[in-house]
Amino acid sequence: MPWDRNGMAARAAKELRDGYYVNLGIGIPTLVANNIPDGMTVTLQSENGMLGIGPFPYEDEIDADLINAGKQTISELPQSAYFGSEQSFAMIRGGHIDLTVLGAMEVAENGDIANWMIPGKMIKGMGGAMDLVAGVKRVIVVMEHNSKDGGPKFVAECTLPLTGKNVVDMIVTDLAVFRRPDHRAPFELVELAPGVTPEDIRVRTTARYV
Amino acid sequence: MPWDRNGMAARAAKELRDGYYVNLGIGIPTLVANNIPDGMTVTLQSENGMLGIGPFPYEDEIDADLINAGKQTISELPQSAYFGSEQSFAMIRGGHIDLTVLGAMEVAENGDIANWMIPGKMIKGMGGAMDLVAGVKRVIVVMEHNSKDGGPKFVAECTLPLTGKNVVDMIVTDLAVFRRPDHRAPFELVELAPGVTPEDIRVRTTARYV
Amino acid sequence: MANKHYRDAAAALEGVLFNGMTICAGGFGLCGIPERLIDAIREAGTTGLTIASNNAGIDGEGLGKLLRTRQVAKMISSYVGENKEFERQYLSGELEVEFCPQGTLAERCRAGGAGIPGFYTKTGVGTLVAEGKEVKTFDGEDYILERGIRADLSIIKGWKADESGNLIFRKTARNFNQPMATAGLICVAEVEEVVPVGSLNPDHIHLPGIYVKRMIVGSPYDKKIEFRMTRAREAA
Amino acid sequence: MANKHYRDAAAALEGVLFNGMTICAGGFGLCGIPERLIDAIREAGTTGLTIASNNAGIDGEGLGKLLRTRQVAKMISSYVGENKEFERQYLSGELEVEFCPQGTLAERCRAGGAGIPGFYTKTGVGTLVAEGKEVKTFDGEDYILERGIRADLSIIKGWKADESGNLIFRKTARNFNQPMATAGLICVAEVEEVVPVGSLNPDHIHLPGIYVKRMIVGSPYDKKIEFRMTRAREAA
Repeated sequence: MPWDRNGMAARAAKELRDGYYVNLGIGIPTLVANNIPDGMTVTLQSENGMLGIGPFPYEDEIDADLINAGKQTISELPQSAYFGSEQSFAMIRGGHIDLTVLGAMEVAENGDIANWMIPGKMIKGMGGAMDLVAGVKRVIVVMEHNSKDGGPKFVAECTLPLTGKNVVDMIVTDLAVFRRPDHRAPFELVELAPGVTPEDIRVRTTARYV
Repeated sequence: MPWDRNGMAARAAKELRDGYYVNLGIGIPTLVANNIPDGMTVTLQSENGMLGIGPFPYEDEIDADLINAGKQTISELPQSAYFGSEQSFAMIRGGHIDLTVLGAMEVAENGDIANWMIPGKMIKGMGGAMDLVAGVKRVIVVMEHNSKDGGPKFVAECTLPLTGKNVVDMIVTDLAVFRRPDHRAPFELVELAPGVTPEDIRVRTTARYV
Repeated sequence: MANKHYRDAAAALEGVLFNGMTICAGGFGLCGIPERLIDAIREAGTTGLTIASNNAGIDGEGLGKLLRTRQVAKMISSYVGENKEFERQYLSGELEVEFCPQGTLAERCRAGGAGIPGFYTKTGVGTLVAEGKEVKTFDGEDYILERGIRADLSIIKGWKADESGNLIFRKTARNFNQPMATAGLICVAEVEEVVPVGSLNPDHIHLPGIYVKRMIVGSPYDKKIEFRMTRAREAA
Repeated sequence: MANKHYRDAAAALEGVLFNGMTICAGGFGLCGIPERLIDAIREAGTTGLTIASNNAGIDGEGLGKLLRTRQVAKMISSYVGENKEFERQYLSGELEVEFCPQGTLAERCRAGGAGIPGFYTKTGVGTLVAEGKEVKTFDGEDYILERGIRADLSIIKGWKADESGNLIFRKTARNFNQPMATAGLICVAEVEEVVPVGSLNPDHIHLPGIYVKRMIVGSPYDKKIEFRMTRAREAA
C-alpha cells in the first residue's frame, strides 16, 4: 500500500532533528510541518523574510502584512523574526538552513532536479527554488513515484530544464525512499512503502540506484 | 595670510549643501562639522555604523557603546540611525554619501591620493579610507600645502603607496583651492587664501594645474 | 531644512519619470507593494519601463496595473503566476521577461546599491539561468557571475518613517523593499505614517534615511490578500 | 528542546577550538568586542589562530590579550594602531598581517556568510591591495575581485538575546558583529542579558537566531573607552 500525501510528509519528517532550521516548499512538503515530533524544536523559514512560521491565523488575527512564500496568511510565534529578502536568501544561500523539502517533476540519478518549467507551457518562474537547492545543506524531494500518465519521475537524466545540478540528497516517493551519503555517491533504495516490493520499484524507475 | 586649520575647514564647509550626507575624516576634516551653515541640514555618517553623529557627550551621558570611527565617545541626535559595518560600507561604496572630506599626505595632478602608509614606518592600516575615496560621490582633500620640511604635497605623481587612483575632486590647502569638474579634467586653481599670490602657489607646487 | 515629505505620489515622482527608464519595485506578491506610486506612474503614462520586481502583480492589482496599460517593456522577476494579462503579453512577445532566481534578484539589487557590479553564486549553475554567464571555479566548485542591478528609480512601501526618512517595515511586508530601496539613483517611499524625528528608536531603523529621498503618506491602505487561510478556534 | 544557552564561555567553546583555526571576531576598537570569549580562548591556549577582525585590540585589551600570549599567527584587519605588542611581533615577522580595507572586510565576511565566494569592488583598485587580484572591467570601469571569508568560528558580542538566539545590538556596538556572525561555521555569542522568547519584537531582531548556535551571558561588563571625549554644559 503506497504512502498517501501525509504518509510521504511523515516519512520526510523523520529526517528532522532537534534545533533544525527548515524551509518547506509548496504542496506535500508543507504537510511536513504537521509531522514534527512532539518536544522537538524545528524552526520553519519562509523565504519572503521570516523565521518561525506559525499556523494559519484565526479569522480575527488575519494580517495582510504577514504571509508565507506561498502568499498565504500565517501567524507569528514568540520566537519569530522578520528580515528582508536579501537577508533571507543570504541565509539560504550561505548554507545556514539545515534542510529543505521540495516537490519535483523529475529527479535524475546524478542528483539533478527539474521542478520549475515545462517547455511549451506558460513559464511562471523559478521563485526561490534554485536558491534553495543550491544553498541548503540537505535537499529532500517529495514526489509521486510516477507521473499521472505513469511515466517515471526518478530518471536516468532529466528531460526538463534543470532547477539545480547534482543537488538532491534524498527522495521520498509514495512507494519508496532513496538516499545518498554525498554528492558523488549513487542513490540507494533504503525503504519501501508497506506492501511494495523491490521489483515494483525496478519496473517503475528508469534511474540507476543501488 | 594662509588659512589656519579652522579656515581650511570653513572653506571645505562651503561645499556643503542642504540635505547632504557627509563623512568626515580624522583631524582637520572633523572641524568641518563646526562650520555647517545655520539652517542647513547636513547628516554626518560614521563608518562604524551610524548616521546622524551628535556632539561630544556631556560627562554624565558618556556611553561606551556610542563612539565614532575615531573611537571617540559621541552623542546621538533625534534623527540618528544605527546599522552594521556591512550596511555602513554598502552605503559608502554604493555612492549614497554625497561628500567626504579627508586629510592626505600627497595628492597627484591626476587625482591620485596617498594617505595611509609610509614605507619603512610602522603600517597601521587603511581603515575605511580606501572605501571612502572609491565610493563617495565627491572627495575633498584638506591638507597643508607643503609638508613640514617644505616639500610639495600636491605633486606630479604620488611617491607614497596610493589610497585611491584618480578619485580626488577638490583640494583645500592653507594657501589655495583646486578643483576639477570631472575625473578626466585637470585641476584648476580657483581660489587663493588672503594675501597669497598665484606665484606663491606656483613655486610651492609640483603638480600641473590650470 | 531639506524636506523629503511630499504631498502625494504625483508630487513625489515629479521630474523623476521618463520613458524607457528602469525601476526597482519592492513587495512580494501583493504584500508590501508601493500601491500609490504604481498608481501615479500609471497616471503619468510613462512607457517602455523595465521593472525589477519579484512578482508582476495580479490582474488589475500591483504592477498588473502597469501591464494592463502596456507601460512595461520588460520585467526582471522570479515568479509571475496569477496574471492573465501578463501571460497574454508575454506569449505574444509584447513583453520581455528576464527570469531571475529570487535570491539572485535580491542579491543583485543589494549589490547594485552597494557598489558591487558583479558577484559569484552557486544558484543556477548548470541551468538555463547560467546561459551566457561567466563560470568561475572557487575551491573546486563552479559558480556563475551575476550582475548588480542599478535602477533610475526605486519605489518602496514602508510602515512608518520619521521626517528625516528613517524607515521601518512591518512583518513580512519588509521583503524586497529593503534591497530595492538601495538600488535606485532615487528612492521614493510610501508609508502608512510619518512621525517626527526622535519618535523611532535609532536601533530599530530598517532603512536609514540616507536611502529615502522623497516620501509620502499613502494611507488609508486597503491591503489585498492573495490566499486567505485561517484555522478554526477549538471549541471551549 | 534545543538549548543554546551555555553556562560560561569555556562551556560554549567546548569542542569548537583547534590549533590553526580561523576565527571571525566582531567589534570595532574596544566597542562591542566579545571579551569573555576572547578570555576563554586565551585560557584554552589554542594557537596558530588566523583572526579576521577590524582591529587587533590594544595592549592587554581585546584581541591584544591573544597577541600577548602569541596565540595568533595571522590577522586580517583594516587598522591595527594603538598596540605596541602587535607592532613588535609584526616587525619581527612573528605575526602575519593581511591589511584589508574596512568596507572590503565587512563585505567579505557578509559574502562568506551568504554563499558568495567572490565579488567585485572599486575599493583598492590601483593600490597595493589590488596586487595579485583579478581586475575586471564593468561598464568601462575597473574593479578587483575580492574573496568571501568563511571561518571555523565566529565570536560576537550582542546586547540582548532571547532563548532561541534572536539577538539585538545596542548603538554603535553593532558594527562588525553582524557580518562576522554569519561567516563562521559556528557562531558563539555573548550578550548582556538573555530574555525569554516573546520578549523581543520580531521586527527589531538584528541577528536572527539561526546564526547563533551557542550563547552566554557575559555580564557584568566593564566596557573600556579608547578616547573619552566630553563637552562642558553651558552655564545656566
